[in-house]
Amino acid sequence: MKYGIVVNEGPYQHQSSDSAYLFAKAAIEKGHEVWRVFFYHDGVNNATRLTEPPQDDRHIVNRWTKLAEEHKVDLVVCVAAALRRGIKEENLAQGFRISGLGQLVEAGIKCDRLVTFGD
Amino acid sequence: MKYGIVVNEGPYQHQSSDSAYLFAKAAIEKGHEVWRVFFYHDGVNNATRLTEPPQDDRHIVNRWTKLAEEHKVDLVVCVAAALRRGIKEENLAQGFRISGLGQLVEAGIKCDRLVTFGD
Amino acid sequence: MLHIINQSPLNSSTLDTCLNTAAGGDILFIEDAVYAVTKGNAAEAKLKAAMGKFKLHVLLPDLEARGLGDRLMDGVTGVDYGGFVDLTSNNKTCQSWL
Amino acid sequence: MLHIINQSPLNSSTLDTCLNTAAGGDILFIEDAVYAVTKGNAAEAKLKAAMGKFKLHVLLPDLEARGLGDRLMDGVTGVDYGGFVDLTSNNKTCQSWL
Amino acid sequence: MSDAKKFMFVNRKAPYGTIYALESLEVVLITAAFDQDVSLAFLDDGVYQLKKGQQTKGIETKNFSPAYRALEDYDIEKLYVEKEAMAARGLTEEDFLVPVTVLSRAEMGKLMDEQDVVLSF
Amino acid sequence: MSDAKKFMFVNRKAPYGTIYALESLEVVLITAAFDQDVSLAFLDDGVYQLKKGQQTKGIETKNFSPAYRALEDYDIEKLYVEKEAMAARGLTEEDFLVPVTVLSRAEMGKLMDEQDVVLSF
Repeated sequence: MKYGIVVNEGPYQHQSSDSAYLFAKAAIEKGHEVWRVFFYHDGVNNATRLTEPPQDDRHIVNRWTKLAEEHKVDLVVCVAAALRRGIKEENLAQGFRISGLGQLVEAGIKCDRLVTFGD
Repeated sequence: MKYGIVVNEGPYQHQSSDSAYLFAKAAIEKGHEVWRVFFYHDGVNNATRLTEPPQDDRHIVNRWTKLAEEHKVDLVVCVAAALRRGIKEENLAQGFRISGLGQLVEAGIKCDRLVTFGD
Repeated sequence: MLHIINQSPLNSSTLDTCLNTAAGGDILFIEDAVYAVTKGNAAEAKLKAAMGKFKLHVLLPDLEARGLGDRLMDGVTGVDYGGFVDLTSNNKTCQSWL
Repeated sequence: MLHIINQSPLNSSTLDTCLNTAAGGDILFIEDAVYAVTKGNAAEAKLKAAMGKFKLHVLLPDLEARGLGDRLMDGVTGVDYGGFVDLTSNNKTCQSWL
Repeated sequence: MSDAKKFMFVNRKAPYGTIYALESLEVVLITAAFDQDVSLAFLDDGVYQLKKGQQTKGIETKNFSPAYRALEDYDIEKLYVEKEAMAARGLTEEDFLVPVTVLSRAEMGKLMDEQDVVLSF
Repeated sequence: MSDAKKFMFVNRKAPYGTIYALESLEVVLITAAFDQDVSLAFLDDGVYQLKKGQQTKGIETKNFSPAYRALEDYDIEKLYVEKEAMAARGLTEEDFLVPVTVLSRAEMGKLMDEQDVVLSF
């Protein structure tokens, strides 16, 4: 099946980004396609290339980047939400792209399933 | 009186940063000193210089910067929380400085009142 | 002590815990907690019962933002941000029930 | 439909609203919602009552993270992330009760 | 609209305390622009989003509630309010900015089951 | 310690669902390093922070619960758990990682009133 995933909260503060990532990984392992992950609200903060978590903690941003590279997952950051929160091309991590809300609606239309993770 | 303020949530997503700012402004208008505002948890996201809210919306980051400049308010961002979330010198807004949690404890010790805003 | 509550009473257990635990003093309702002190809200009865133990205040700018400036229940004092500051200076300590 | 709940039952009204509103189907408890399906939690009785209408599932990695892997109440199925995926593919739609 | 999907937006959060209500509305408008079948459901504190008379000057924040009135211009007319949520908050239909359809919990649950995509923020 | 202030940390949130519990602990340790009088209060879902047997491998997140055991090394020994919160969650003192003092709600409220600084996250 073709999956879309929505992430509404930033990394570390809430578990939603972790849950979304582990869900996406499991879906791929099951042979499904994760077509797009859309980052909305504070979820856009998952896309900053500047995070430096402690050595013994998971690196949430890099995990997303790696997933995108290995499985061609389209990581889309909402432009309006990103501008409000200070996410721009200059601090955008690899594997993410900034685009409009239409990309979320398109995921809802084209995907067989859309799963939302938030607070 | 000497006030310390703690902000635990990022701008726009929660009202806590707005409430903290309006409280700080009112305290200063009443003749109190706002000695320090400490940004913790997602509160560190108040310190990014990259936000661009819509024209008809308030600019939360710039408001803090202006308050710091006009009233010598010490805006401190927790370094550990900031590294986790991608706030560093390179994207730090004017008027903020990055330092350790000791600055929060010091505010608790030295201030007559410590008021926390969060979720 | 000043107790500051910022969560809606019908969405979160915060109000109940504060009322059941705190020894008394002032309570200030801000942000989404202002719904608690509006007429007809399901929290109304428990707040009336708490008025003997606590003095209740609400941040008017937050109440007005939510379109409920004319629904404040009796016995609750409305304050602006200046009044919020006064509540914190008149009490030795304050606690935000996050 | 698959209903996904992620809030603790004693801190938020989410579980109550889902149980009262949803027409039936599967419910999956994830994140802090896993506390709802642990023995001795105050939500236990209402979940037992809901078992006729809903099929209950819990995300085991979240339950184990919270040290409650051995407290799962009877009648609730434990799943891993793969099982979570299966629940979403076996239901035509899913709704996260945020 | 023959191959349109049924999108439902479930709103359970109050306005201003958090940004979800405002940013959710932005998705609603875009979804309508894609010619999908759009419904809005208001449950729990979400019913407060529709309250008349919001005056946000005192919190220095934009009053976005007029946007609910603009939904009609985008042909978004399916606004459903849960009856029990409204009652628990002392609100009546007179309190709302826009005309809504009031549903019982059971009716709301049934409507949710008929959707293709359910989004909540 | 004569001019130390009484700091109380009120913990009302469960671990892992959000980061508050973990980042709160970091403040607790620093406060002790400043030679202040530190108390920790666990109410509502906060009591879950102290649950034994946390195994976080499955969520790929660090298990920070051993840090509660380290509090003793910093001379932080005032850990108070609200009795009613514990009971509503089916927990007993045996379930906790560290020794705690169980207080009734009324006792907890009284203790809060005796503090100089109350922090909650």
